[in-house]
This record gives sequence, structure tokens and C-alpha cells, in this order.
Amino acid sequence: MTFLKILWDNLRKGPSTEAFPFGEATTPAGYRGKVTFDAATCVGCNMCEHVCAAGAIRFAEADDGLHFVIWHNTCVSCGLCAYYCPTKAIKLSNDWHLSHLQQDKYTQLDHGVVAYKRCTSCGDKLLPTGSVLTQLAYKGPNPRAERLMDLCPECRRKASTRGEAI
Amino acid sequence: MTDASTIKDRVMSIARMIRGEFSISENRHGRVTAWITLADKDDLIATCHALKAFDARLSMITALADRNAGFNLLAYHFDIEGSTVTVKVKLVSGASIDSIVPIFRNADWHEREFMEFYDIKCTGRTDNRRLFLDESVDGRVMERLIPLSVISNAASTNMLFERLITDREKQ
Amino acid sequence: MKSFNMPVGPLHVSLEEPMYFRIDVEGEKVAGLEITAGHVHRGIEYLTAKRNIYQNLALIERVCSLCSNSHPEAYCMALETIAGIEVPERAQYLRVFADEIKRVASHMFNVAILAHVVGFESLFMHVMEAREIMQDTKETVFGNRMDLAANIIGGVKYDIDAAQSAYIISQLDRLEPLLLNEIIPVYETNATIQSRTRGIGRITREHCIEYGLMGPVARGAGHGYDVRTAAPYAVYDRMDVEVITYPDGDVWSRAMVRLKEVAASIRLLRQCLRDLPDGATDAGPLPFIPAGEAVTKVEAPRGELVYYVNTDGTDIPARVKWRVPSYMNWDVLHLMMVGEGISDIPLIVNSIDPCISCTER
Amino acid sequence: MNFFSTAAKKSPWLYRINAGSCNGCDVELATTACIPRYDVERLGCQYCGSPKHADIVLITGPLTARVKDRVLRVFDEIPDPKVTVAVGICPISGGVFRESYAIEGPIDRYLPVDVNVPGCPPRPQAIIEGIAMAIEIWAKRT
Amino acid sequence: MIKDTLWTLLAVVVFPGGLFAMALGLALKGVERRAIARLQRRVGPPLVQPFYDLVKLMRKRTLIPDTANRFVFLTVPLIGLAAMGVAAAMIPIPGFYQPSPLLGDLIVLFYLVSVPAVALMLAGSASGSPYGAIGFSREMAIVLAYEGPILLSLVAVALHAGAAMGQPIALNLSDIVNYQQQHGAFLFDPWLLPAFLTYLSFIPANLGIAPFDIPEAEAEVLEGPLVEYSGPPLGLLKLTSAIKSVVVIGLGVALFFPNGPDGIAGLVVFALKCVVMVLAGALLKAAVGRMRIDQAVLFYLKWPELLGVAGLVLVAARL
Repeated sequence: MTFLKILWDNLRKGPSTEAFPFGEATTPAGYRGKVTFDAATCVGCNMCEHVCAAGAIRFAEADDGLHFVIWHNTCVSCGLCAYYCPTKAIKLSNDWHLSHLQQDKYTQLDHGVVAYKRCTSCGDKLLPTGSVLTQLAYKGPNPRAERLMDLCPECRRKASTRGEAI
Repeated sequence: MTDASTIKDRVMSIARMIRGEFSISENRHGRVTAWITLADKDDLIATCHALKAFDARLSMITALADRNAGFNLLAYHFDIEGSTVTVKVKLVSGASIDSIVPIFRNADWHEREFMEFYDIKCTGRTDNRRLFLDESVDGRVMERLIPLSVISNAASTNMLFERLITDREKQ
Repeated sequence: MKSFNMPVGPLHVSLEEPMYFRIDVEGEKVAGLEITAGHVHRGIEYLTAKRNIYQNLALIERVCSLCSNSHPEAYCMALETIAGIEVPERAQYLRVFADEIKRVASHMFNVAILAHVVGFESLFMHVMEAREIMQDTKETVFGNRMDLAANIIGGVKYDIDAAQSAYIISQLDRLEPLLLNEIIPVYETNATIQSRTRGIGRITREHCIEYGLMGPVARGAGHGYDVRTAAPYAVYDRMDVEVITYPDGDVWSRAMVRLKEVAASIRLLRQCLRDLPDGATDAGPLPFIPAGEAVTKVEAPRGELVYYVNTDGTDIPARVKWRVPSYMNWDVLHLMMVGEGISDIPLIVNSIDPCISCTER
Repeated sequence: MNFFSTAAKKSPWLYRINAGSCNGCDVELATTACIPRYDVERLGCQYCGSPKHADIVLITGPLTARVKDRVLRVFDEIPDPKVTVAVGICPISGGVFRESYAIEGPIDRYLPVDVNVPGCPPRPQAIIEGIAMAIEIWAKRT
Repeated sequence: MIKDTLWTLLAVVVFPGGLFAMALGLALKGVERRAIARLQRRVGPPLVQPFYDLVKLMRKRTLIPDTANRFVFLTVPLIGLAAMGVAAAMIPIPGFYQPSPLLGDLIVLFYLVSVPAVALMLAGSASGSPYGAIGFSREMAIVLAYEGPILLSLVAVALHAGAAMGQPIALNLSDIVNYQQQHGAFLFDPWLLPAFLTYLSFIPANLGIAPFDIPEAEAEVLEGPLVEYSGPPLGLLKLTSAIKSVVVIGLGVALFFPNGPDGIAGLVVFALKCVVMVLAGALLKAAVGRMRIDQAVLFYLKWPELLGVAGLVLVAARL
């Protein structure tokens, strides 16, 4: 009897079916979907690659900079990369539209290049530190530190011995 | 719920009975964590009988290979009303250990498991077939001596990324 | 009487996961049973020794998606014990919250499948629709419907603010009446459910002790062991945990234990939100884990889950080993099935809520 | 598009193969296929109990060594034409289980895959999206 | 004579057997699926879904298992379908269609109705699968269980109608229908109530509606006898079961409540009666779970059997 009442209520309330795929589906803002990468804030610490259980993230050094690749087809969206990223260059969007045809399997990736800077003193290439990290480290702008960051480690050492250190 | 001092006493009484190392600690809820390392693997059966007499339940058997020392360890984890007692036995590679199935029935699958994953034999058992490992996989996969390349048949991350990079360059 | 050998599985629709039985059938009765395991063996213990402690968080969460919070929780607890990390109180509450929300979804899935197995599709859908309320809550709070990714070493990596708290309570307010006024009464009184599940697959309390049975299977036979009260972890010592037992040890009792535990878990969720203290949600970044070993246990939806972790001072653990409740509960299938009809096989298998991916790793 | 493919497009029957998955994708498949909120019967889909009745096969799991032969055999029992959908990252790339001795996948080493639905597990709407892609292929194949 | 034969053939192949019964049967399946969907808060498939399914199946490849008996495996679906085509042509649609006496009487119809069940049993055992074998034994058990009650119910109606028309027993369905057209439906005759209830209880078992859908239980024995079938033969089996629902419901209508207007309106009323019965079936299907085979057999041997006997005794007592 209890169940007949449930059926009657069901009939009365009408279908509870979502409009999707004929309409839009609702997605919570915090849904852990496709990973996004911002090369401008990345400091190349490789922490994301280190914590990624599925091996979805790869850093590779090239002439023009540090290449970051994430392959969505092996990403488990656990969010550890975003959690441990010191500058939050890596984030999880709530985009879940990832279905694709088999021929596109190996193109489901995002790619970013953290471009090398040139040392202002000797012209050697070096990885930019990123303003977010400086903000974190010095709790505010610090012109002397920022000048040092334009130098390669070798020139930095020389600058320090010359007494330009902080 | 539990009178922790009695559990502690019970574990202590077992510890006095056997030869080997022993340590015990108690948490703020009065649950005991005890570690017993048996000096002689033949004491295992007697220890199990003593634990059984104190209403212990076998919760797990862990086998592990010691990377450097070249021997295997078997750790028998018991539960007494929420407290944990671990009995450890050292075994040289390829050695055998007595089955405790006659005392703790649920040891059956655990014993089958460590026999297929490690170079450990178990005596006094009837069913010695493989439990989880497929016949196509070489046994003793958890022994650290076997390198990944020998036993892995899946695609490796490096292979996949090589493919990803070449596909991207083609475009 | 005609007797033959019937294979069930490994790919059988009524089995959510691949498991292979050979069942000796006499007429419509089960005479014997043989289990072949290993179809979902993915070698995860081997993989834990190849990955570092952080990678293992996500790996271990994928042992099984129905108890996916309990695995990393027990694993983190073990590492915290080794390193002597004090987990902040707020994080402890949030761990309990994640634990209970998974228990609700897991138990509801199991009882829904029971209805599906007895061919009661409308009831199955009704329970699953109610479960969707909880799925939506998980998706909103944690970002995924199955794998919460809540635990990290030293705490949790999610937080609940006031708006989310209000949302969760509104969701619980929707689920609770459905459960108490509709779902539980149907399972308690419906003629089909009663006639199909009562007295089927019986075990006794003595069997539970002999076989070392765990969770709702044992509690459905009157054996009231629950890690949350037997060996409290996180902040369960401050929670009003009810240990629900039924005496009969049949399929129906196990289902009722699960349903009543869902109701109890909803009360625990409310309690968590009410008592949630302010403070940090983790114990600081990137802890160092020294060499050591620890055994921890938590109450997963299916019963006691035990973890043993051994570290050697590097960030790759020397050994991670765990035992899930289904590991022992499988063995008792022999006992439950022999003498029962073929129609009851899926019902009995489902009643132990077998988590094959947990068991075989 | 002829009469047959129009009809076929409206009647894609689904079959699920678990190739050693962690349950997540399977639970989500059951949810997607069977509950009113998503109701794939709208699209003419129907879950079938026998592989012989299937048109679209949904595969979950990284393909473990022990289940491989069975999966391949069941796959062959599905009459042509058929469309294969890999659900979750495990069948697509091995996911977190890649590089284990017990894993034979990714699944496209052994079976022709048509559509991939990544996610761990993908939410039901994503699975429906994948099924919709598969239906387009299925209509072309009949 | 030739003309009669031609008309009969037409009745079997086109109307009301064959094509018409197929169309009606499939439409009824569509109505049923839609109704169940609504009871479960779903949108459900379009009403024409069963047609789509059938057309699709006709284009799929047929796989014959190695263990199967090829000849039996492939002919069995045809036998079931043919039997149902003939049976459908034997159901009078009051005011619209009167079956030719060439087609036979109530006894023939009774046997024809059990042909699909026998065909399904053969299909199950020919497929060589253990699930098919279990499906076979279950189908057999349930057929044996409901055969008794249905026979008792038919005999009660035939005796009653015969007595009313001054014959020992009325075996011609048209006569029974005509009598009711003139003297009122048997449904409203309290003496025939037990016989009617017996017939009602037989419908779900014969049509495989819950709680008696045991032989084809998906969760237990995959789909029982259908497990090994694919492509066109599977389509034919599905088609057979669609026509069977028209036959079984139509026979019930003819036996107990045939009254309706003349002409095309009579056909519409007949179809509406079928729809009402199907909706009732849908409600039953949505409201209960599946019984175990022993419970189902016991149920039939107890209640419908008793009711059937009671019905016959009541009718006989009045003679």
C-alpha cells in the first residue's frame, strides 16, 4: 500500500528527468573537471608532476622554455596538483565536456610554455620566478629582489658577493 | 566499553611467554597497539593459540620484503576488542611457515595471497592455487628483485607521452 | 533430480563487477559453490611501492569507488601516526563528514540493487532518486560524485563554509523524510521484499566470529562490532554513533541494518555540521615522513578496513597493505548459498555488498 | 539517411562490460542507464542482459590480465554492427593503474574503440554525451 | 469454398491476425512502456519505440551459438509467430469481425495460446546455454501451473454459454460473443466472477508480467530463453510476444466483455479495452517485484486453481 501511494505521487509529480542532452545541464561551480594551466604564473617547480598519480602531467625542457603538457585522457581530476601548486598556476575548471571520438584520443591535451628569460647581465637563459611567488615570499613588492630575479644563478651569486644582496 | 588495562595485561602475558622483541603503547581512548617480533618462527603457532584464547581476531597478514637485509617479514595483525596486536616473523628467502588456518579460519586467503606474491611457502594447507594473479603473470611480483620492465605488460607513461608529442608535432 | 554446473560471471549483468562462481545446481537448488577471484586484481599494492606518498593518495582512493573515502583516510592516518602529525580538529570533523556521506551513498546503492535483483524496478529507481540528493551534495561540496579526494596527509583539502553548510542541511532535509517515511517502511512491509528476502542466506552470530565477518553482514546477524565505537578514530569518540544490529542474519536483516545506518549517518552529518569547530583544515604543507610502521583501522561502509604502512624515510612507502571487509565476507557465501534457490544467488551475493575491486585490489 | 538507419538511431541498446574497474564508472553507468533523472530510455536506449542483444557497448576498467580473454570473448558475441564506448580514463589510458603487471590495457590495444568518455568517474551527463556521440556513429553504421 | 479459404488466409496474414495484430501488439507494448515510465517519474520512450526496436533487430546479424541446434534454433521463432497469427485471426471483434469457422474453435485456440510458451521452451533448450536451460525449466513449471486454471476458466464460460443457448457446451467463440451482445456481458454475471478472476490471474503469467516474469528474469538468468538470440530471430520472438498480448487480452475481452458498437467504432472500442488491460498490467509491473519460481507455482496451484474450480462448480450447479 505504501508503495502504491509512492507510485501515485510519482504520477502526480510528473517526470523528474533532466533536460540534458536536449537542454543545458547544471554544473556545480566546484566540480572538478578539466585542468587548466596558466604559463604566466608557473614557476616550474614540478610539484604538480610529482604528486600526479596518473602521470598526466609532463614537464620537458626545450630551447624556448619549459614545456608543460597535461593529457586529459589520464587525468583523474583528484585536484592534488592544484592543491600543492604554490602559485596556483594550475586549476581545475568545472568543464566536463570531455567526450571525444577515438581519432582525437591523442589530441586531448593542454600545452603551455613557461618561456625562459634572458639574464640581464650575461644573457644566459633562466626560468622566471613569477610575481605570485614573490608576493608569497616577501608579502609585497620588493624591487631589489625583483632585480635579482632577472639574473641567472651565477650572476646572482656574483651580485650577492658584490653586496647587492638583500 | 572495554577495560583497556585487561587487554594490556593479556598482551603482556603473551609477551612474557614468547622469546623476541616487544613494544606496547596506549592511545587516549585506551586502545592498545602492541608489536611482537618473534625470535623463532616456530613460536608462531603457540602465540596464535594464546591470542585465540584471549578472543583475538585475525584481521590481516602482511608480507613484506626487506630491501636491504635480504629476508622477508610476515606481520600477523590481530584485533582484540579494538586494540591491535601485530606479531612479526622473519623469514629468509624461500623459507616456509606453518599455516594458521586451523586456528584462524580467515587466514586462508591471506596465506594464499602471500604465497603467490612473495617467495614464501606455507605448510599444512590443502588449497595452494593462485588467488588473484593470472597465470600469464610471473609469480612473486612483490619481491623487489624483479624489475618493472620484466613483469609489466601495460603501456607505460613514457610510451604514451612519446605518442602524444609526435601526434602534436604532426599537426 | 537433474544436477548440473552453472557458471555465474565473470561478466554477468547482476554482478556489478567481474567475479566468477561455479555453482553446482540440483534442480533449482544450489548444492555447491566455487569462487575464482582475481578478475579485478590491478596490482595496486605493487603500484603503491612505485609511487610517492602523494601519488598514492589518489591511487588508493581508486581501489574502490564505493568506499573511496575510507582508503585514503586510513592511509593518511597511518602516515600521520608514523610521523606524529597532529591533525587539526576541524579537519577531523571534516573527515568524519566525508566518511558518513560516503556511507549514505554506498548503503543506499546496495539496498537499491537489492530491489533491482528482485525485479522491483520502481523501488530501485525510487531509492536511486533519493540517493541522487546525496550525489548532488557530494558533487557540490567535493567536486565529484564518487571520489571525494577529501583527505591529504595531515588533514583534508576541502572546507565547508556557511553557505555550503546551509545547502547541505537543506539537502538532508529533503532526503531524511524520503528515507524515514517512504523507503524504510517499504522495505519493512512490502510483501515482495519480505517474501524474497526473509529467511534467505542465513548465518548466525557464531559464524560471524568464526569467519571474522565485518560490517553490516555481521551486524545483521547480531554481532555488533563497529570500529567507530570499538576503536574510535578522528572525532568519533565525540559523536553519537549508533551501532545497529538485527538478530536474524538473513538478507533482509542486512538490508535493514544498512537502511537504519543511513538514517544514523544522516544524524551524524547534522552533528558534524553543528559541532564543526573553527581552525585549520590541515597540519601544514608537505610533512616529512620518517621511517616507521603503523596499523590503522576505520569503519568503511562495508565494515572494518585495516591499513598497514611501512616507510623507510624516503617519500616512497616501503609497503602499503590493506584488508577490506569484503575480503572475509566472501568466504561466508558458501554457508549462505548452499540449499538456497538459484533465484536467490544474486540476492545473497548482493546482500554481503561484495566489493570485489576492494578485495582483489 | 534511409528508413533503417532512422529506426536504428532511435533504438540503440546498451550493454556494459566491466574490464576490472573500481566500480565508480559502473555505478555511474547504472545510475545513468536506469534512473528517472537521466532516463536514457528517452533516447530509445535499453539496457540488455545478453551481449547478443547489444548495439552500443560501454566498457569500463583498465582491462586486467585475468579478465582480458573473457572481455574479448563477450565483445565478439555482440553482433555487428556495433559501437564501442570507453567510459572513464582507465580503459582509455590505464589511468592510475597504468604500469602495473596486472594491467593489459589500454583497451584500444585489443578492441576497436569509437568514443572515449574520460573522467574518474565521468558524471552521468558526460556519459550521456558520450552515448549521444555513439548513437550518431551507430546510425551511420546500420 | 476457395473464397472462404482466401478470406481466412487474409484474416491470418493481414487482419485481424498478422499485420494488424502485430501493429496493435507493438503499439500496446509502447503504451505499456510509456505508462511504466510515467509511474516511475520518467519521460519514457516514444509510443512507437517497439517498432523502432523491431526494425533495428531485422538489420542486425544473427549469431548462432556453437552449442545450439541450428534448425530448431531458427525455426522455433517462426512457429511461435505463425501460431499467434492464426490465434489472432480467431478472436472476434464484435460488430466488426467474425472469424471463419474454418479456423477452429475454443479448444484449438486454447492450444494455440500455449504454443509460444512451448516455442520459448524449445528456444531455450536449443540454445545450449545453461541460462536457456534454466529458463526452459522455469517456463515449463509456470506453464504447468497456469494451464489448469485457464482451462477451468474456459470450460466454465463454455458450459455457461452453452446452457444459455441450449447446447451442452459452446465451443464457438463467435457464438459466445453474439450471445453476450444480446444478453449482456458475462463480466456482470456474479456466477461467472470466479471464472473471470481466474482468467485475470492467468494473464500476467502468460505475458511474463511481474511478479511472474521469472523465466526471463534479467538479473537472474540474463534473459532466460532469449539469451542466445540476436538479430531477426530475436525480433520475431519479441513480435510473437507482442501479438500474444493481443490474443490473450482479446480472448479475455471476447469471453467476458465483448460488447461494443458496430462498424469501425467496434474496432476502436476493442482497442481501448486492450489499452485499459495493458495499463492495469503496467501498474502491476511497476508496483511489485518478482516472485521466486516456487512461490509463483505455489501461488497458481493455490489461488487461481481454487478459483477456477469454484467457478466451474458454480456454473455446473446452475445447470
